[in-house]
Amino acid sequence: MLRTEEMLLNVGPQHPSTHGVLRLIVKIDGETIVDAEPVIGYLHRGTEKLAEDLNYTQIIPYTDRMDYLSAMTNNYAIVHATEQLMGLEIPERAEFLRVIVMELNRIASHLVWMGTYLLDIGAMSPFLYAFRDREQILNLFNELCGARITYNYMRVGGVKWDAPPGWIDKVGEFVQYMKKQMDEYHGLITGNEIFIQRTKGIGIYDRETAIQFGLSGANLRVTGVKWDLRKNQPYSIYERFDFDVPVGQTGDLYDKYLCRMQEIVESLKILEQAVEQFPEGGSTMGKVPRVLRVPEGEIYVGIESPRGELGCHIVSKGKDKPWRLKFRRPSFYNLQILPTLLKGENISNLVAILGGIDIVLGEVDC
Amino acid sequence: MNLMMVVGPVLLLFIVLGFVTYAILFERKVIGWIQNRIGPNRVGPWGLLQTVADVFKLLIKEDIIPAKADESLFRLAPVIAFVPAFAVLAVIPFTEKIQFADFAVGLLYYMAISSITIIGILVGGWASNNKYALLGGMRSAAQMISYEIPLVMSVVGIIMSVGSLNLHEIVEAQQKVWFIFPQFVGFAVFLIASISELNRTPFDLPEAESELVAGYHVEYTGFRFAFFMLAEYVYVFAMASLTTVLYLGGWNAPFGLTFIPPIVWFILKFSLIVFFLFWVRATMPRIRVDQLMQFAWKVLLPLALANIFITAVFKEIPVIGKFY
Amino acid sequence: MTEKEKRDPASSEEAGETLSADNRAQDVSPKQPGKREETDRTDSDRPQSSQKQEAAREATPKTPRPAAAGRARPAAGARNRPAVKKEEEKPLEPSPLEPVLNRFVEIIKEKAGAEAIEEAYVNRAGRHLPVLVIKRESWPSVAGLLKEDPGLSFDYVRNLSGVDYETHMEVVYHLYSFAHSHQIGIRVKTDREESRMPSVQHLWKAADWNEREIYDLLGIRFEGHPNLKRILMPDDWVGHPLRKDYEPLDKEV
Amino acid sequence: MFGLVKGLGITLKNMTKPKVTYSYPDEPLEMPDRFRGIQHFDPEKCIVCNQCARICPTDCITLTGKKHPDPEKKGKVIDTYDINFEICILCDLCTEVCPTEAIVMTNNYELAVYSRDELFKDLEWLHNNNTNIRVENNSAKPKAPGGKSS
Repeated sequence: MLRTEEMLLNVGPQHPSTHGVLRLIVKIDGETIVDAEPVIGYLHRGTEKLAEDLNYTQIIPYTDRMDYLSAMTNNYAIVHATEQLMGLEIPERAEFLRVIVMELNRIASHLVWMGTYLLDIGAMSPFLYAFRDREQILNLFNELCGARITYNYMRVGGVKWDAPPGWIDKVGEFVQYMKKQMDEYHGLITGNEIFIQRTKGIGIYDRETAIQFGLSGANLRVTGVKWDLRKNQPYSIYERFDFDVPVGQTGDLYDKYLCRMQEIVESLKILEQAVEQFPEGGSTMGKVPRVLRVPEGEIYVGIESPRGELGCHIVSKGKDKPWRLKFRRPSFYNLQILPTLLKGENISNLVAILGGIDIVLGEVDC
Repeated sequence: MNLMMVVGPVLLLFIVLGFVTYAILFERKVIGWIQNRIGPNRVGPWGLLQTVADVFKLLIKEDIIPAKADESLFRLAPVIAFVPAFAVLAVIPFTEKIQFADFAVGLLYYMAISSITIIGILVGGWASNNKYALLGGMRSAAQMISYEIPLVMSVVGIIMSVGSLNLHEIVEAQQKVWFIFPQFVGFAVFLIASISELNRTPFDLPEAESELVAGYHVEYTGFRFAFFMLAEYVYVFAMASLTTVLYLGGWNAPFGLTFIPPIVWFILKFSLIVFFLFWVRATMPRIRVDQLMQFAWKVLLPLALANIFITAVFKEIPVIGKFY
Repeated sequence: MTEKEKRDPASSEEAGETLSADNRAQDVSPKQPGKREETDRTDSDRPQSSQKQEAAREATPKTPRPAAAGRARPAAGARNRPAVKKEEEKPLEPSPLEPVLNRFVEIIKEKAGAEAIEEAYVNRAGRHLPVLVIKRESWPSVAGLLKEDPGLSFDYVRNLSGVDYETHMEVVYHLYSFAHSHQIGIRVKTDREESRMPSVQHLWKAADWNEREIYDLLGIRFEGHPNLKRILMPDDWVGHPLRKDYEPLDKEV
Repeated sequence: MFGLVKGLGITLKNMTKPKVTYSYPDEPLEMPDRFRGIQHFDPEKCIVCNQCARICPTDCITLTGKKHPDPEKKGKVIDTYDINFEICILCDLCTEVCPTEAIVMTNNYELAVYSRDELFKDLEWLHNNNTNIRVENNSAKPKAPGGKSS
C-alpha cells in the first residue's frame, strides 16, 4: 500500500468559514480527516468574572455581546432568571413585546445561519438575499430600541421602551413579506441538486449521541427528539401561541437545513398571533425597587435560543450584585460533537458539518 | 506581410486585455445586480475604471516570495499558466477574414495547448510550500485532467459531421444549421466540461474560498497574482469564443439576417456565453471533489460517447443524414 | 466582603423551608386555563412576594403532564430577607415536587448508602427543582446510579457549573431525563485549597469540556478526566480567574 | 436538473428587482429617533449627582463638580465632564438614570478618528454635539403628571 504521511492543517482562527475565531487543528491524510481538535478561547472576555461586580442592570449590555446574532434571547435569559429568583410579576404588554422581539431575533439569526451556510457550500447569492431580509428586522429593532445588534432592550421587571406608534403594524407587514420570501429561498436552495448532494447523508449522528453530548436546539431536534423549551418547559407567554416544533428524521445536514427553515415559518406563525393579540394599554415595566436586591438563593433557568438551550445559573447572596453568574451556552455544548463527526470526512465536508451545527464563537468563549 | 505578423498579435493582445478588464467589471456588475446590489460604482463613471484601479493596485503591491518557497518554480508558475491561455487564441476564426492561423488541426491545437495550464497551476501550488496551496494544486490537477476527456470527446461529434479539424471549415459547415441543434447532447457536455476547465463555480474547487482559503494562488501577491487572474479570464475569452465557433455558428447570421456585419454576430453570441458563465457563478453551490470525479467519469464521458455513437448512426440515415 | 454567612445560602434556604414557613397566605384560586389576569396578592412583609402565572396551571387539569412534573408553584420563591428571620411563620404548603424528591432520596439511600446524601430540598425559586447535596466520596457511585438506574435514568446534562463560596468550592449539576421527563439538581462540595472532584465524563460526554472549563476557571481538579487542561485561558496562564482570591493582572480594568 | 434551472430562473428574476443598498457616503443615513448615538451634554441641567458615572458598566464617565459660584444657592455645578469613547459601548444606561436629562443621546454615529486621544470627549465637545438630539427620552426625569406611564 502506498505509504501516506499525515499532515497537520491549521483551520482558523482566521479562516473564512469558522464563523468566528475557532481554530481547528486537523490531522489529514491526503484529503480525509484523521483527527480534529478544536481550540477555543480566542474570544474569551471573562463576562462571568466581570458580572460578579456589576449590578443586574449593568450586566444586560454585556449579555448582548455573547451570542451577538440573537442578543434579545441573551437579554431575556438573565432578566428572566433574575425575575424568577425575585418572583417578579411582568405586565402583559412587556411579555408580548418580549416574545415579539425574541421571535424576530430568531428569524434574523436563522437567516444569518442560512446565508453563511450556503456561502460555505459555495453559493454566493442566498447570502445576500438573507441579509437583505434580515436588514428589515434590524431596522425594526433600530426603531424600537435604538440599536441594530446590541439591543440592551430588556430590564429586570419589563422592557425599557414601548413600541413606537405603528411599529406593531410594521411587524405584521414584515411577517407577510417574509412568507413570500420563503418560497424564493425554497425555490433557489431546497431543490438544488448540487446542494442536496453536498448535504444529504453527511454528518449523521443518532439520538443517543446527541443526548450524550448534551446538544440542544435544531441539532437535537434533527435526530427526532421533540425538545423545545418553549413547548416542553414553557416560559413567558408561549403557551398562548400554537406553533409546532419541526423535527428531523435522519439527522443529516439536509434535515438541519429543513428544520431551521421550518423554524422560521413557525416563528412567523407566533409573530402573527402575537401581533393579533397585542394588548392595547398596559405598562411596559412592572413594580421594581430602585436598587435591585435579589433575595438569597440559587436558580437555573433555560430558555430556547436559536442555537439551543441558553441557560442562566445565578447564585445570589442577597446583594445587588450576583455572587456567581454562569451561562449555559448552547454553542459550547454543540461544538463538542465536532471531533467525533469529522473523523473520516474530507475538507469540503468539514466546512459543511461545521456550518451545520451553527455555532457563534462569542457564545462559545463567553 | 510580416508587419501584419507583428502588429496583429499585439493588437489582439490589447483587445484581449481590454476584454479582460471589462469582463471582470461586467462580472462583478452582473453578480451585483443578481444580488440586488449595484456592484462597483466608486472608481470612474459607473465604476468603469474599477478593474484598471485593481490592476494598478496589484502592480504597486509588494511582490512577496515566501522564504521557503521554491524560488524559480514560484516565478515560473504564473508564466506557464498564462502563455497557453493567450497562445490558444491564434487559431480562433473571429470572422471570415480575421483569423491568425488557419491550419488543418486547429481544434487539436486548441485542446493540446490549453492543457499546459494545468502544469502551471500544479507548479504554482507546489512551489508556494503552503498546505492550502498544495491541496488546491492537487485538486485542480485531478479536476482538469478528468474534465479534459469529456471536453474532447464531446467535440468528436462535430468533427465527424464536418469531416475536418479546421475551425474555419467547421464554421462554414454551419451556414444553414448551427451544430447546437443536431449536437445538443455534445453541446451540453461541452459546456459543463468547459465550465470545469475554467475552474469556475460549480467546479471552482482549486480556489474554493470557504475551504482552501484561496487554493493555489494563496501565497501569490502583486503582479504574479494578477497573472493568474489574467490567465483565468483570458481562458474565459478563449472558451467562450470556441463555444461560439463550434456550436453557435461563429460569424454566421441566424435566419439570414446578413445585413448586420458578421463580427457583430460573433460578439453577440460570445457575450451571451460569457453572461451565462457569470450567471451560473452567481447561482450554483460548489461540488465536492469526489462528486466531481464521479460526475466526470460516470456521467459526462458516457454521454459524450453516446453522442458520438448517435452521430455516427444518424449520419447513415439518408433523410436527416445531411444535418450530420 | 460582608460578615461571613454562618451558613451558606442553600442550607439557610432549606432551614427557611422546613423549620419555619413564612406567613404568606396562598390562595390558589382556580382559573380558566386561557384567561390569565392578575391574581389577588395578599400583602405580606416581603415587598415582592406574588403569585406566578403558572399557579393557574397547577390548579387546572389542562396540561396532560403528570402533577409530579408540573411546573406550577403555589408561592414565589422569594423568602424573607435573611436579616429579619421570624421563626413563627406558617410552614409553606409542601411543594408538588416533594414526592418526587422523596422518591429520588429513597432510591439513592437504598442503593448508594444512607450517608451519600447530605441534604435534600426543593428549590422553590427554580420551578420546584428537587436538589440533592451529595458527599464527594460517594459522588461517583451516585452519578452512576443517576445515569443507569431505570427509575432515575438521567441521560441529559442541562447545566454543569462551578461556584466558589469562599468557605468551600462547589460543583452544581442540573440533569434531565428524557425517559421520565423529570429533572434534578445535584450539588457536590469540595474544600477550597486543593479542590478535587471525581469526573463524570465517562457517564455524560457533555461533561468533558465543562469540567475542563471549571478546572480552567476555578481550579477544581477532576480525577479521571482524560485530558484535563485549560480550555478557555491560554495554556501558560497562571492562576484561576473565577476564584474569589484571584488578583487580576492589571488592576486598572 | 430542474432544481438548478429553477434556481437560475430565480436569480435572473432577481436581476430585475430594485437595488436595496444604501449609498451611504454620498447620502447621509438617517437613523430613527431612538437611535443610540453619541451623547449630548447640557451643563446647566446637571446637578452632579454622579448617577451616570455609577451606572456606567464600563466606567468611562468621569466628572467633577464644584461649589455653586453665587453663595446663596446651594448644591453643585458641573466643572469637567469627560466620556472616554474608547470603551463607551453606547448602552444608553447613563441617559436612563439621569434625573434631569442633562445627558441625552443624539442620532450621530460618526466616531471614526485618526488617533486614540481624540476619543476622550470633554464637556465642551459634548455640549456642541447638539445636532438631531433624541426627542423621546426614557430617562429617570419625573414625567409631567398624567404623562405616559412607562
